[in-house]
Amino acid sequence: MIKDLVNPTNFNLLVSNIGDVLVKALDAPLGYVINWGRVWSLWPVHLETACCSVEFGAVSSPRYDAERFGILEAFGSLRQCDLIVVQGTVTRKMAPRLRMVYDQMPEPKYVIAMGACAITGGLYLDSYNVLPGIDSIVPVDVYVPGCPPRPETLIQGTMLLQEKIKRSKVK
Amino acid sequence: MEKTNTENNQTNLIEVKEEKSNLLSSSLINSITTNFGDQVKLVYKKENRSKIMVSPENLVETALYLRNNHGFDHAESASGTDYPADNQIEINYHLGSYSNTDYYPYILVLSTRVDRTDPKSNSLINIFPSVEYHERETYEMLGVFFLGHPRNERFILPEDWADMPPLRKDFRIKGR
Amino acid sequence: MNTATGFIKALESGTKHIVLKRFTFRYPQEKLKFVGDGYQFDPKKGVGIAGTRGRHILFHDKCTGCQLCAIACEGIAEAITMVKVDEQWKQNKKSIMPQIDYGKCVFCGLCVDACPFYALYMTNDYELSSFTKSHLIYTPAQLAVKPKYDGEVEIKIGSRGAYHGR
Amino acid sequence: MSSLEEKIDEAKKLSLQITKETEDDRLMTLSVGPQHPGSGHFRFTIKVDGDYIVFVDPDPGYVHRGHEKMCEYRNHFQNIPHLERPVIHDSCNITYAYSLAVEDLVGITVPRRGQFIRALASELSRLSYTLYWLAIYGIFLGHSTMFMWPAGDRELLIDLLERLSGARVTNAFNIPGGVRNDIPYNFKEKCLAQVNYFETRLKEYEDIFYNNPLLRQRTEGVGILTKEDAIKLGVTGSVLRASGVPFDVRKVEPYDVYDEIEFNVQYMKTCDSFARAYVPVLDMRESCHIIRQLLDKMPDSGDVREKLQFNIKSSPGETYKRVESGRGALGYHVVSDGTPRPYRVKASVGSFRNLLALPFLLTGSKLGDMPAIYWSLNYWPVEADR
Repeated sequence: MIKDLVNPTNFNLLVSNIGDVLVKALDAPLGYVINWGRVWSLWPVHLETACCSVEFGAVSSPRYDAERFGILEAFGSLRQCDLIVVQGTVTRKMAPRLRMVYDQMPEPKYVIAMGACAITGGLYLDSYNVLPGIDSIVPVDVYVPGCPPRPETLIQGTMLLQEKIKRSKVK
Repeated sequence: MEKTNTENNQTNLIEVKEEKSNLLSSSLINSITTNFGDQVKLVYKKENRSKIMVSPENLVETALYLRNNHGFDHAESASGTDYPADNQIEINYHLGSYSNTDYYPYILVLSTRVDRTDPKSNSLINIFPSVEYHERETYEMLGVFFLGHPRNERFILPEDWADMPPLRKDFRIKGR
Repeated sequence: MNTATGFIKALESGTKHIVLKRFTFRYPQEKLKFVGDGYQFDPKKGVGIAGTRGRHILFHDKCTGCQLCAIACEGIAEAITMVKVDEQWKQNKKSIMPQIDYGKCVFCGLCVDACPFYALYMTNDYELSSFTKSHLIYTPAQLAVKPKYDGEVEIKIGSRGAYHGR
Repeated sequence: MSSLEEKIDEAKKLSLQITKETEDDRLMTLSVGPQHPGSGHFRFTIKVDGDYIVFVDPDPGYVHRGHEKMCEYRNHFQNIPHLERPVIHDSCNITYAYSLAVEDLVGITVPRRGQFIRALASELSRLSYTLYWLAIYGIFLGHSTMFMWPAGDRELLIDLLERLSGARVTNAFNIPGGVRNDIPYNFKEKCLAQVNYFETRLKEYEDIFYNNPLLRQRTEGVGILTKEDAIKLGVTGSVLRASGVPFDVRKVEPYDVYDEIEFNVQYMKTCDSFARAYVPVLDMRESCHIIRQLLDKMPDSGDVREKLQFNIKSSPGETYKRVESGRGALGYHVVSDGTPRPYRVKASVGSFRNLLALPFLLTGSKLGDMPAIYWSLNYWPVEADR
């Protein structure tokens, strides 16, 4: 009996079975904890693409104070960031830079398209230098409409994103 | 009683101001026309604004005269307008003065027309250093080559821009 | 000496703010109070009525399907398209009404200025964020709904600085 | 023998070449922006020799959206939401200039009450612009409180603008012919209270920021732009006034009701970065003064708008109208060919003109002084690119 157990193949099987059971048991609570951590520490990149940055500044201002939701603009490296708020128009000159910034960020990463220009191109439907929305270069999680959106709308958008993160499955 | 007095004063002041600006602009235009004769054509004269048209050869000479004798020391903007019907591009310099207090409200538009197929014009960068970026923008947006400008190159448009200058009238934007 | 007084003054003006009221208002729980129900326009007088420019509201019983709002928007954002509706109205023979894409709308309010029949106004509703682009397109039926908005705080100025109060 | 000498000579030459190369290698090229804390949507390449900047090449255009081209396909009213996008936090001023130009082309005058209201809106807009600029200047210099205070107080003025026009920043309020709507009920009292409170806050700014010895050390005597250079480079706005030229379009060429308002043109003669940072605050004080006068002198009733057709046709001709914006003189050169659409619109904006001073001031200064110089130029990249 004991000999059978000590037999390496059987032992490995047992350990792996226990491991599977443990992973299954801990998956939900651990995922919940990890997601909870992600929800309350969204660090946006400091990349301003256009004029919506004014209202993004207002979101961090004392009146709206986005730090209540854990959104603290990181002045450090891109490697620490997990959220990119595309603040308005993306021109043809800015588009490669936006993609470069997105590629440098570690997984998991989320994108909020802020303003009409980032969603569909907005006013610049016939401009020669503006992308018709950022869907073609980065995947978007939440759309925040307005030109520029009110700070409340952006906060509502980030709350939607937090809801999305809570429900997502941890890999 | 007092009120009417002040009102009168105000209207008088405004009249005086208008007279002054009229005098100023007519003396300016007179001195230019006496100096250059037929080379300079007056396009319009409004309150505090006037526009003169010169041929491309006389552009530098006129600008130099305006700077040295009337104190026009900077250009608010240099821009171009495309006229495909005349096959010409008009280049406008909006000249202003910070050193001559009389000319503070005054804007003199110095303009010239160049051929549209091969637009070349003398740069005013040595006379008004403030036109440097404006001329570079005009080169980019309308394709006017400024002779004597050190950097006739890409400025605002994307690095890989390969189309024609966008502010030309025959540059079509999508859907229009 | 000058340097020292400079530092002391800076510290003093900073520490004063410990006793002042906080300026932050707690957005999802509290909402701002605006002027009126939203931006409206009086075509007879030719001037607007002040109000916040949020989501539109469309009065189906007044819309004639004249497309003036769509024409006004044509050169701005092209957010308004006229779509067919199932309803039958006496004043709306073609039964077409505006449908607004908030992914394009810039909330300038010139469509409201263009409407000659008091049919299109703006409301205080601004909570429009969504997960997909298609949810941003509001059909005439969605536009007819009057939003519930109960903002109550506004800026007050008291002896302890500016704050948000009822 | 000779071959040895030749070899020595060659070696000497080679070593000379090597030292030359290393000298050139001392110059290091740095790219600042567009993803960089403190450059925004703008990039410039600098070459540094040790700690000193020896070469600067600005590279704007990251927000170039082609406004000037797009204006040619829209009528004058449809242009209003377009043209305010370059500076959304100073939108009332930028539409003011275009409205003046269109009114000049069409040949109408705005009702007196409308003139007062749009001057009021433009002053509020100027204040909120300057506060945003001050907030960014504070955080550029590492002063977090100076980001929080102006950004918070800016909301007082944004709140007023929202009551007046309905939008927080993109107001689309000043249009050809006047303003969109009359002032709402109870606006005057609210405006007076908030502007008066804001003025008391300006004194605190001086205590914590401008009289702060740390800030003074970083900005005083840095980036000196003398009067002659300022005139030569054709800069405008607070940059020009900090160099000792008392030029303000509201004073030298009063538009609308500004000839009835009493105010002083604020300027300083120290020409350094501190002066460029301090002149806007002096301007803000004057603006508060102007707002009180405007509210006081405003007629109690009357039209606010000269009703124009949506497709108004202007007479052929051209015009150049300018106003004083938050960044200096802002002019619109509008050419019309008699159709409802302008033939050509050219904006002469303060930011683009002040950009010329950036390479001039940065060359020869220390790398650490870059933030203090760059943002003191009152430069808003979106406006410069248009």
